[in-house]
Amino acid sequence: MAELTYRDAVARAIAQEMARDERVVFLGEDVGAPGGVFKATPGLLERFGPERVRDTPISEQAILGAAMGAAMTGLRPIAEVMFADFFAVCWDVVANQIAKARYMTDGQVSLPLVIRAANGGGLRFGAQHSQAVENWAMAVPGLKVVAPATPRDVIGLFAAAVRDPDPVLFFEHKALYPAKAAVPDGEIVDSLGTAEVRRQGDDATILALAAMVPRALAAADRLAEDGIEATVVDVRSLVPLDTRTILREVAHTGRLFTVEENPRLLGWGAEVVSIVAEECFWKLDGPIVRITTPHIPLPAADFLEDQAIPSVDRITDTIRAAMKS
Amino acid sequence: MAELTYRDAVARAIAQEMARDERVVFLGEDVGAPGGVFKATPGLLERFGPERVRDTPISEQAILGAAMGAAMTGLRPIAEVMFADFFAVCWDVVANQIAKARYMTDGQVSLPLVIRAANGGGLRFGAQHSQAVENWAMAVPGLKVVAPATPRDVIGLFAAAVRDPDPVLFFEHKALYPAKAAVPDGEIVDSLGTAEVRRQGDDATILALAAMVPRALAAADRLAEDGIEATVVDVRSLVPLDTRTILREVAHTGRLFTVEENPRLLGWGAEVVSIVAEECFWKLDGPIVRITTPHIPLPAADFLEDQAIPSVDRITDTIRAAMKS
Amino acid sequence: MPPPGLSAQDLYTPVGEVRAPVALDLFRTQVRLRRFEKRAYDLFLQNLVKGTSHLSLGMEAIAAGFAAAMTPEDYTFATYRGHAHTLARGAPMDAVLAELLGRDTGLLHGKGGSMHLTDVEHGMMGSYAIVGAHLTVALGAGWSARYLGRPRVTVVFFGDGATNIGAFHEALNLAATWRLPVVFVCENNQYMEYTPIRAVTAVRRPAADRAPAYGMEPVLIDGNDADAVFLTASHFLGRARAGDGPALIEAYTYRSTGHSRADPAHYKPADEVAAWAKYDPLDLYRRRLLDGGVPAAVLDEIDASARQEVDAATAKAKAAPAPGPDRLLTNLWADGGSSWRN
Amino acid sequence: MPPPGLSAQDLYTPVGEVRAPVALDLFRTQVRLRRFEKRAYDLFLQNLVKGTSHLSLGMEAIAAGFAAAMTPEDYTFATYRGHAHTLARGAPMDAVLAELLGRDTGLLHGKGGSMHLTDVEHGMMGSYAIVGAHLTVALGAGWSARYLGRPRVTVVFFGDGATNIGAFHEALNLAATWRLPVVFVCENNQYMEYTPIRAVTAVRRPAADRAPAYGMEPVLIDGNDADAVFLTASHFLGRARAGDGPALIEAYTYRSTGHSRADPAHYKPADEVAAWAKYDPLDLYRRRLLDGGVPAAVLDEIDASARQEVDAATAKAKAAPAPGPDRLLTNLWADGGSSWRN
Ligand SMILES: Cc1ncc(C[n+]2csc(CCOP(=O)(O)OP(=O)(O)O)c2C)c(N)n1
Ligand SMILES: Cc1ncc(C[n+]2csc(CCOP(=O)(O)OP(=O)(O)O)c2C)c(N)n1
Ligand SMILES: [Mg+2]
Ligand SMILES: [Mg+2]
Repeated sequence: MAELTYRDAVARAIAQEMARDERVVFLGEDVGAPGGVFKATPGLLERFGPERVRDTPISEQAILGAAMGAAMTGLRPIAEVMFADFFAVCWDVVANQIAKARYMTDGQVSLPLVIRAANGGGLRFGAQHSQAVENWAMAVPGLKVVAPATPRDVIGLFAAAVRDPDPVLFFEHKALYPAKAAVPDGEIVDSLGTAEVRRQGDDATILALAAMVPRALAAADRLAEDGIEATVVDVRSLVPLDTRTILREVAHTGRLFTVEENPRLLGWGAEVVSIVAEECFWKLDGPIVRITTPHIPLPAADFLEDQAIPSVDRITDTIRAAMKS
Repeated sequence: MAELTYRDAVARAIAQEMARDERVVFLGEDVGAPGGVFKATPGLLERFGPERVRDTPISEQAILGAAMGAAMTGLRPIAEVMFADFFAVCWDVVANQIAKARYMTDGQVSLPLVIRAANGGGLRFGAQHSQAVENWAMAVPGLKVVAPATPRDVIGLFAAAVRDPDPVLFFEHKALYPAKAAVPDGEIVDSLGTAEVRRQGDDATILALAAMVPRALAAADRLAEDGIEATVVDVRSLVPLDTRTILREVAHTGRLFTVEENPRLLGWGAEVVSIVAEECFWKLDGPIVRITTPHIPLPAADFLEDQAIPSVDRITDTIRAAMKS
Repeated sequence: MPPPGLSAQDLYTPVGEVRAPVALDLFRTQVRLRRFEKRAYDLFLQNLVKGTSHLSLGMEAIAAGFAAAMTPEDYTFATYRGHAHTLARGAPMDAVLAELLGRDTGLLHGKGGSMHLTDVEHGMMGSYAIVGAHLTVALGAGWSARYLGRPRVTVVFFGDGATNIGAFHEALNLAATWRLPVVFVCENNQYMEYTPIRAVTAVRRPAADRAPAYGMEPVLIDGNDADAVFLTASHFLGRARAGDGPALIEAYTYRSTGHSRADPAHYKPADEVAAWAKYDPLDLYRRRLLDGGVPAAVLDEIDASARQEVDAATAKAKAAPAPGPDRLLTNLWADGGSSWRN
Repeated sequence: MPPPGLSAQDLYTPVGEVRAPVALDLFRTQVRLRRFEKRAYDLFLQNLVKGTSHLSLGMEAIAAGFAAAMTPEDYTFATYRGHAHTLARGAPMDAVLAELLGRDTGLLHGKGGSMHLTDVEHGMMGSYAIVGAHLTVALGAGWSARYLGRPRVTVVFFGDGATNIGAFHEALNLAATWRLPVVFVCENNQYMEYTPIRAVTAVRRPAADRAPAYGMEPVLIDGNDADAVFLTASHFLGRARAGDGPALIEAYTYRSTGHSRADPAHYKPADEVAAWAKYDPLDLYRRRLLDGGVPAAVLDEIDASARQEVDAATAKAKAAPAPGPDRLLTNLWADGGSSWRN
């Protein structure tokens, strides 16, 4: 057991997998010699050498294309897209090529690859460097989508992603990089498609992802002071989605709340709500409520950004009000 | 009144707006001299000249960048992205630049522009030329999103889009291009953000978009034979969304079905379902059901593609079964 | 005689000569491609090829020349205009034709169609329908070959129109910087879909004039001369295999039909069409072989056997069943299924 | 004396000479930028500039030289490293600094921040934080100017790293094909974020060596010599204004600080840093003016007044309120609001 930051967990996770399997290679902008713009990948170049850890030009299409081509011919690449916002400049490779290759060729092509990206807001980086875009990926068939909330999950889910035979988009939350927690020593391997119940309650079920998990937990503590006991589910994996856990927990409390960092329309919560509204309808005791960023780009100023992203206050107040009415 | 195809309505709509306002310019691949790959823009080059109707290289980023830059400096460009799938190669310009410029500059920049694209399946074009991606756009704050189902709406909504001071993504459904209907003579101008109730019933509300509208109507006719009277709402505009009409119609029947061409996860229906599950919960008489393409890329073979996209049979059967249970 | 519109000094002159067995092979491949594509066009008109189809009629020498210069282990990446490259690498004609017809016996069981032909077993790593995308994918095949110590070269084909999209630029720069064993081949057939490439391109030779921007030599060849293609391909594949890095080759050619489906290509000037009709690669090659002493009967026999092969493939494909509904939900994931939930 | 790493014959030699009032103006602008950016850095260290900030310290001659050559109607497009260009075009320093501090008095009322400075009134059409994107946006400004018959030129600034992204290629090709009045300026400061540009680029001069791929002349200038920048800018802006099409100019320079925030730039070799420290554009220019007979007192007075301006802006920004919560939901749409439903 060691205290580890989420940031350090990234480097440990990559090293764990590169040490295990020579086919694992790693590429991206400033990832090698400089150790990554978020200092999440130091030491890898030194340890695994320049053919396995490659610095690239600012060419996101080429980075992901190279990862795809390498995956289909025997390697297991890890590619970094520095900020998840930059998926927009290489979305064709992700959504039209990587996601579709296996299906279009009816299985001739396998793409065991992972694309890491620093996702989410809170760092006052403004509208083009702060987006939470897990929903972009969830909407495209053929992509697996993971977003860890803790250092331990960074390692375990990353290992599962690298070992998975399909393409996985791995969203690291940049506001969580400094977050610390105890992490067991030795190899950690988790499973994709498994949610974690982080807190158990009988009154309401709160679903959250990545940086919204600690906020949901804090809100649940506050709600408990008012006598509202909430279950908090860390969704962790959007595709595959652990609908079994979600439906079970919603059925138990009869009330569902999502806490989403993404702008309002078509966040990941919309899908979960739709599944529940079809499959768990008769167990619901009241409206389903999504707590999200408004449908706006993120502003840069600290005061405004803090107003935009769901805060512990807003989560608490929204749930309290909904539970009363 | 003249019989007009959806395809011809496109050319008439563009001509109507270009004749009205000299600031309206039009650019895209093969749009000028060749009259468009779908033959939807013939005659425009001849009529409006080569400075207003411009053929471009295969450079979607440059096309949309040019449209954005022109819009912010006094023109009202119409840009064509030949197939909506190709939004992936220029998604940065759409989602990070065009959508965010006004907000980031707190209103200094205005972007009155329209991006047209041939959207959707049914033509056996395979996974990279058949996607229905209105949901990609709906998820990004700052974009208006329109998808007409009839020749008349093509003209009216297009005119509204061109005259709108904000960026509008205009999704033409390529399977509808040959569809014919009567269209009034003279100028037609509609309003964004307005759904149309195409059929009225008391038992169930069906929401559909673009090519799914005629299918939903045909299914409603079949359901009527079984004594199920359905309201069919043509959503027409995803942003702004006519929640007033939608909530009213759902409240009236107590049952909601969406018919969506997009793959299952996070289609536009997920948003509508989520809104209803929060705001109209107490009026619901049963589960909300989405009828969608499965969460797969579209296969090319006619037999498989027909299995994938919601058919009149599948819509009818699904609703019938849901209304019984 | 240089191709219409070019002079001899525009052209890169490959060294070496083509020996008899290779020459007959080049002829045979071109004939097979020609017969196949003419049939594909007929079947399209009969509404048996659904969706769309992009033919390489008039451009067969490029696919034939490169395929002959490649080893079975080398990788090919092609565009939606990929029938020729797929067949040239050895994919079974039956399965290719069945794929065009959307049959269960198709190369991809109907899931890909004409625009996405892939045959990994024969090194054909896919046909890509988004212009430019596969140039970046090819990088990875080159990288893995070097990393795994396999002496494989990746050849990636694309059109003149693709030289103006961003992915082209990123791919060429990365290939050069990493010195990858990738040969980039621009099939300059002078048109995008309907727009002449010169109307939308800042330089006269869309690929060759860009090569120096990536530290590469400009190489323009006669794409209708199978020997020139073969010799040039052999040279640059050899270089790449030896670790001397990528190349960018512009093969000047002409598509004798429309862009896709039944496009009548009215946008092409009549004199241009006429000039190129006299510069058909298959006619040129047949004449060259006859001039070199190959008996006409040998060539006729090759042609007859290609016709037979196409006829047989047609009959088989027509008789084959459509894919069953169970195919719809298979092979999204490596576990064979498409489930996104538990 | 050429800049470190280049020889005189590498450089394009602009014609003309810089007259006294322009020279003093060039000095004044450089001083203002220098003082402002040093302050911005200090405020970042005090945690008053939130988020991030990218300084142009050591690169001021480029912004100064171009701004002096532009008319008030011309358009500027810049990157996240845009403080200098925004100020040089005439944006009020108070509002720029307040924007960095996220105050309601900021140029964008705090919504954009350091990376998105925009001042349409002064022709500053935005700072763009996705590498390469604004090169395509600049095309449209050029197109509209021509279409509307306005004699405006668009100048778009970007880094060496941006020359390897696809948007660069698409923008240059379209600008050339359409002969747009757009001047592309690569500020080659030799580094991406932390990676030297030569490690990831196929050619030695990332922009100049690409110019011929778009039918343009390679132009490499000393970006630390404000006179050279001004004269070159004047020439190519004049050409563009006259309808003679776009240009691509590579201005060789060096950022004397890290990439962003408090980056200590340990990746830079010490001798390189030392060589460039002796080639500081402001020092060079001051010496040139002194050598030309301008009294030191004049220059000192300019410096003192810049310091005062920065101090005043700092005091104002610190005293300004944060944006009110009502700002959050305004100006997504032209109607002033952000509603997506009725
Ligand atoms: C990114 C993208 N833009 C546009 C298209 C539509 N499109 C398909 S083929 C084609 C023309 C391509 O021309 P070229 O590269 O010369 O290849 P050719 O078809 O002549 O072989 C176009 C514009 C596309 N498939 N992808
Ligand atoms: C598409 C994209 N990829 C990566 C980044 C992250 N990034 C920001 S600045 C930068 C380096 C840019 O280098 P250069 O173009 O030389 O400009 P400079 O910062 O040196 O002025 C990178 C990689 C980005 N903003 N956009
Ligand atoms: Mg072509
Ligand atoms: Mg730089």
